[in-house]
Amino acid sequence: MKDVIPIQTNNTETIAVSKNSKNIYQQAIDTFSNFCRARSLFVLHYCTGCGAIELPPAMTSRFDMERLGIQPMVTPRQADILLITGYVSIKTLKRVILTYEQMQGPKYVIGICSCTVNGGMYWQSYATAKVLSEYLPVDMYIAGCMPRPEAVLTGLQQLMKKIEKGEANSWENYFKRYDYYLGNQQHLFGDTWHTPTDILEEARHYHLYGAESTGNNTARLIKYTVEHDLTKLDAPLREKDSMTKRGKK
Amino acid sequence: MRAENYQAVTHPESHEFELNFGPNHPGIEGNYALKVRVNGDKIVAAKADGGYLHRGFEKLMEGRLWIQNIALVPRICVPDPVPMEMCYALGVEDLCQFEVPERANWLRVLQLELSRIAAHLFTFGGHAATVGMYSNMFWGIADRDLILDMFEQMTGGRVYHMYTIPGGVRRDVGVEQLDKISDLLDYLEKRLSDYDNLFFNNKIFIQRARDTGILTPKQALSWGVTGPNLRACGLAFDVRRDDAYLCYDQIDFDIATETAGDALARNLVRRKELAQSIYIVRQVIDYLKKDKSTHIRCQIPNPLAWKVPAGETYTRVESSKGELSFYIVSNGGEKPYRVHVRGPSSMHAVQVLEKLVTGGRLEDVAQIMFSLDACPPEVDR
Amino acid sequence: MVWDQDKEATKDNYASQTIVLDQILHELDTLNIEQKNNQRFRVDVSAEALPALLSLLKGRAGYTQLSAISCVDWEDEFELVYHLWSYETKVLVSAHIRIQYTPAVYVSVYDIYTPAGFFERDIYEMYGVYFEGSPMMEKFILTEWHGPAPMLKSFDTLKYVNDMFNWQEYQPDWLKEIQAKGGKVVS
Amino acid sequence: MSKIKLKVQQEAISHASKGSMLRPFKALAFLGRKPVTEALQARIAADIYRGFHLNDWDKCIGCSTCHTICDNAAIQMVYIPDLPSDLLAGKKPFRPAIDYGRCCWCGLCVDICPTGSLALSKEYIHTCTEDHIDSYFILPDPKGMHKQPFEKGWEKSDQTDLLLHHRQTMQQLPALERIQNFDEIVQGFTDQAAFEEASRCIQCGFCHDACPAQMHAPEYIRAIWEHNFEQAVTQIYRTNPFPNVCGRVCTHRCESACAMQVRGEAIAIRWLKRYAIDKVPHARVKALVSQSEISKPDNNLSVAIIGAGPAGLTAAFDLVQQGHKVKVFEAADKAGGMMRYGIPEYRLPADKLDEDIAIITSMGVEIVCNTIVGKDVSMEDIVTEYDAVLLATGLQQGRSSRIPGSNHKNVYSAIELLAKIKRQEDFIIPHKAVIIGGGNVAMDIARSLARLQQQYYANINIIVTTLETKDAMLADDSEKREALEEGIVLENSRGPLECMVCDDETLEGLKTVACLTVFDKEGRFHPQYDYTDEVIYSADMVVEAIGQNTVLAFLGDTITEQLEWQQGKIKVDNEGHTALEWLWSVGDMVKGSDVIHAIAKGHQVAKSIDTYLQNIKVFS
Repeated sequence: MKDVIPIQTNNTETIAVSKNSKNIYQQAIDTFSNFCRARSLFVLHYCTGCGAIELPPAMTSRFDMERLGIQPMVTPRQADILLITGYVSIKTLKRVILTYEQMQGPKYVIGICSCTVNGGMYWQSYATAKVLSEYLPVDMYIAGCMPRPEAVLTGLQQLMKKIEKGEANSWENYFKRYDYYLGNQQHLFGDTWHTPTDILEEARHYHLYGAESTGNNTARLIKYTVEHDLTKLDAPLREKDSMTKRGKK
Repeated sequence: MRAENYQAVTHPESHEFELNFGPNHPGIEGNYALKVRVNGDKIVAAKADGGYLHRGFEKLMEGRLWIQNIALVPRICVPDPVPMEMCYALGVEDLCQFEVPERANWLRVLQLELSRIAAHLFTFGGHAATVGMYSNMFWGIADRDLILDMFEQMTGGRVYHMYTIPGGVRRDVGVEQLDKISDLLDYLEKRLSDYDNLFFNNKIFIQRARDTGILTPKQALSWGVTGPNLRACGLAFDVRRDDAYLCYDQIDFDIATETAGDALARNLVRRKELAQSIYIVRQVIDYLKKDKSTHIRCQIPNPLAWKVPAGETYTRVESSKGELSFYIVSNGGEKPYRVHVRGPSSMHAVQVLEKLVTGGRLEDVAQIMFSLDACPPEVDR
Repeated sequence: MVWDQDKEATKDNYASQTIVLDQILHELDTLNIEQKNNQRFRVDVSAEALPALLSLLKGRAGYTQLSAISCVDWEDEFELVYHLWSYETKVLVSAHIRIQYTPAVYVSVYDIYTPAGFFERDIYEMYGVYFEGSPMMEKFILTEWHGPAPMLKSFDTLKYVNDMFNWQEYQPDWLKEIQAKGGKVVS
Repeated sequence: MSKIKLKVQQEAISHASKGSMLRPFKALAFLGRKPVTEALQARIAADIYRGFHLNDWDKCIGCSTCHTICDNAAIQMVYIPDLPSDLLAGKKPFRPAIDYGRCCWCGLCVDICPTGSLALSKEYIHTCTEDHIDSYFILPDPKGMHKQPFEKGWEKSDQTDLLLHHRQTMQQLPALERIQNFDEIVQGFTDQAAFEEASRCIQCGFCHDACPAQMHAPEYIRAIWEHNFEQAVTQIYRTNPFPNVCGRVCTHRCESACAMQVRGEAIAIRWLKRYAIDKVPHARVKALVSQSEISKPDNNLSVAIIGAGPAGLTAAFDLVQQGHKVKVFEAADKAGGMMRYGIPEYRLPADKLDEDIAIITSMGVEIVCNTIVGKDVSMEDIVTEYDAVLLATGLQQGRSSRIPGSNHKNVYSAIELLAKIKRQEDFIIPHKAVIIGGGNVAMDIARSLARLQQQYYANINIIVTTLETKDAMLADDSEKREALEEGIVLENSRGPLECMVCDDETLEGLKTVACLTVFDKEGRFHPQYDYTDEVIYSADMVVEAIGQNTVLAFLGDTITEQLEWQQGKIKVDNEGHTALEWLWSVGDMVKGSDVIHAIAKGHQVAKSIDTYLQNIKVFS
């Protein structure tokens, strides 16, 4: 991947401005909500690789994740945590990205096993992605091949601490530096890669739209969508809506 | 904007929808997908979609030394990794003409059968969850974990043991450890009645599973069904008996069978196999305690200078899911020339699943998949 | 005991098996049988005669299960190996054929053995060998792969990976310290 | 067992039981059971758990075998300048670093580690954020990943060891048989033994670094393992034109550096070399070597080499390959120097040496024997006729202890006597002989004399007196062992005092005293004797094997004056260049040692001469 944009320093300007602008009540509310948020986490029920085999023990009676307030959740829209349990094949990575984009902020990604860090066992494999953080912002890594349930629990507790301190903000990077992530995704999936979610629109919604949100890669995406008449990003849904309405008539 | 694979919902006027069942679906076993066409909740057509767990194992194995592959093979099937190691080791031993010490063979049977128990507990735990019976899942997984503890003490790893290597095993198992396993077996045997009460005799389960996903013996044979799924159709075929490997010809056990061929029968076969496996492990423990030999591995060449004589071999092992085979070709080099893995689920999770699901109801898809014990990583490799 | 009887029975079967295979040998002239052990037979057959052999084995000798089809890339030709198992005689016959490299096309045996569908599709995806007559020739595992058939010996996966992906570049403190002293990662 | 069987059969599940309304209350019984949930604190892992790596830096020798075996390329070797490095002892300043973004905890690195320094601990928890991803790349030490006291988990044991620690046995003549004659003792590897021995090699390359001539031992061992003997010979000839000699009598520094000898026996590198060269027919070796010739145009520059020993001939071999004309002047009747006249036949048969020399001459080296410089040809003629001159005369003269009576006619120098035996010259074989010295030459002469005694008198009576203790003796262990087997008596810690001569001028014996220490505090040779402890060994021959000197009288006064001298030796730079632009000096005469060192020096000096000649060519 020779043409990937080098990792640049995070553009923290927006966040600094927003923090300063908060008054004391807002800050108190933030602290409280972080406290609550850390104690009620839903893990998306999606097993991407072998590490998933240690999740059932972690979730059920023996290691009992629920005592930490963590539960599996079946839909991405209600989940807080995306566990990447090991290697992600290119085919899975697409689904992971689709899923991740559907999750609502704040959202956290945990990379489990060696494979998410540097390719792991499958470093020679043509079919798996090697460095997960090139495609998604990752909050926490848990080492092991695969990590034991105890390690998974420790990792989750670390994440909880991080959330409580208000430091688990990696998800904001996805909006702030969308161009970087999109570029890496395009390198892997081809220039026509696009997802149903309009990230730039969402970035504006979250007030996270920054200088690095757009660039050559997003330009390529926008060009593609214009050419294929997909300017309305949620076009399929609207089409469907209109169809059902017609049906009703 | 849509993903390339994101297929549009078909026109509603046909009353048929195409539904992506997985890969991100709680009812699917592993990272796998079924594209089903439904009319109401009736499934009109189904098509399996795999490759989410594809790592190119066969390619990777061609690029690694014979010894290095012992770390790679167990990862082909995550819930039941021991038969993978075993099958690979058998193949290499066949090519190299190794004479494996008797004790090693019994130790391997110990591993294989414990792994089978663990995998079965995991499977009907999962199956129970698909019919909404979470307690059984909790029990199954907690009890399986006790076996993983044994594995950890014997092999140093909970899930991936990498214990069986061509020529023997990597470590011996002491008498104390055998006693611990013995105690665990006592416990598991007591638990079997709990499972019966909670699950196998449970009306809800029986009503859901009976007559779901029926396989006739004829269908089963022609679709290449193997293992517990085949035995659930009344056919008492088992690689351990038919194509005996290791010391299975010296071990007494029954081939568990059922006749109905439905999801219930498949689970009952697994339930019976649990008892049989416990019985086998007890025999193995008896043997290992009496056996005073410490010879657990034949002399293998220096791993860094190890050429396997040219030739090809087809080895078969009965995994918890069915017949697992490796076709290993060596051209006399330091690395395998070709390894072909035939996972049992490559039949069960694809053609058989597609056929069994079709005509059934949407709610049964997960149940059928779990009753077939389909293991997607085996399919994708 | 039960299993002892089984053993006796299978011993007889091995004998009868050789007879059945011998008979088939006479019917197909391009056949070469090699017995590897009691339960393994290797049969080398010409590509044209394979479907006939499979039909005969299935119909007359009870080889009901197609255990697997393996493909081997010998760089100038492909070897296809059909592993057939008989539940009656407990014998595995591996039928080996060689087919040309380009165009890599062979006939499907889906009609004789349904499981062939999966294996043929797999070989098509991994090696690019097309099986005429198979109803399952669309992609399954490599639906989102646009490169060459990856299992071909000519496909260098390591090179592909190095071209396609970045590796994690670690700069831990201990390494910086060692580098300051003139040390480095050497291999 | 039948009981168990019965139990299994009884366990049929009855679906007929309808149960009762009270059945759900059975669940109450579970309240009394022990909960399965574990405490939130992580459990202690099993005794052989495969957790994060530990590495004992004192044991680790930096051989990088773990790096080679790792299937995930997770182990990288790091060069750490602070660490001690000793190539001769097989210690390199490299330590493995492990990438937990790759590792799969298979433990193969532990099982293969030749030293047993690597182990896996019971520690298994490591989490980090994206900012600290560098913490996934660690340099394992005994303290553990997070410097917390976790015990070792998966360790190396004899059961898990994947390496083959035992050498293949070499066929040797038994003592009783070999003492009868001068037949070669070592029989050479069988094909199977050589293959097995070669397959033990882990290709760490320590032997290459320890070898004075930097021989490509890993490469030729690998080639032998692959049954590619021609390739092996080609690899050997890259750095050594005396494979037959070195395959037999090399001091094998490589084997003491071998990583395998840490926990087992070193690879028999010397015997493998011998096997390879024995395996390829002589004519074929000739063809192979001539193929490797670097064809440079003949530039009409010529080199004279004085002395056809290993150093001189190696230099000649190299220089010929570099396109120069080379003529070697040898005083003796045959080429080979000490290899021919200093090494007994039972260790190095002369025909094997002839083979090596034949290859060298076939490359175009001209050797003129029976030509003594200063007598048959003058030094001045050589200087005017040749563009460069190399002195490689070696150490021809045995050093004397100069004790009283050492000038008796029956007191010989070992080197002189060995040559006599080799040339089959007549001399009176002693009934009782005493050897002074504890090096390999002492062993050679003792064993040679023993053979002669056996042949003529059928009775061996030889005493070897050494200053050093038995363990500190300079002779190789195998030499010592074999000498003892052959009936030679070792008298350690004895200092020679006097060769006792009777009134009738016959030699009576050697008077010795106990030797307390050999070296003084500064490490200089300065033996201390206890004169009260006196022993006389009766003998009719005393042989002094205490070192050799060089004779350089032939150089003539002019050259001798022009040269710079240092402790009686010609002073040379690292490349063997003397103070005179056209004169080099090499071999044992520069630094007394063994064949392989002489070969190494030969290469070095050839390179230096070549550079000089290239320059001449450019300027002319």
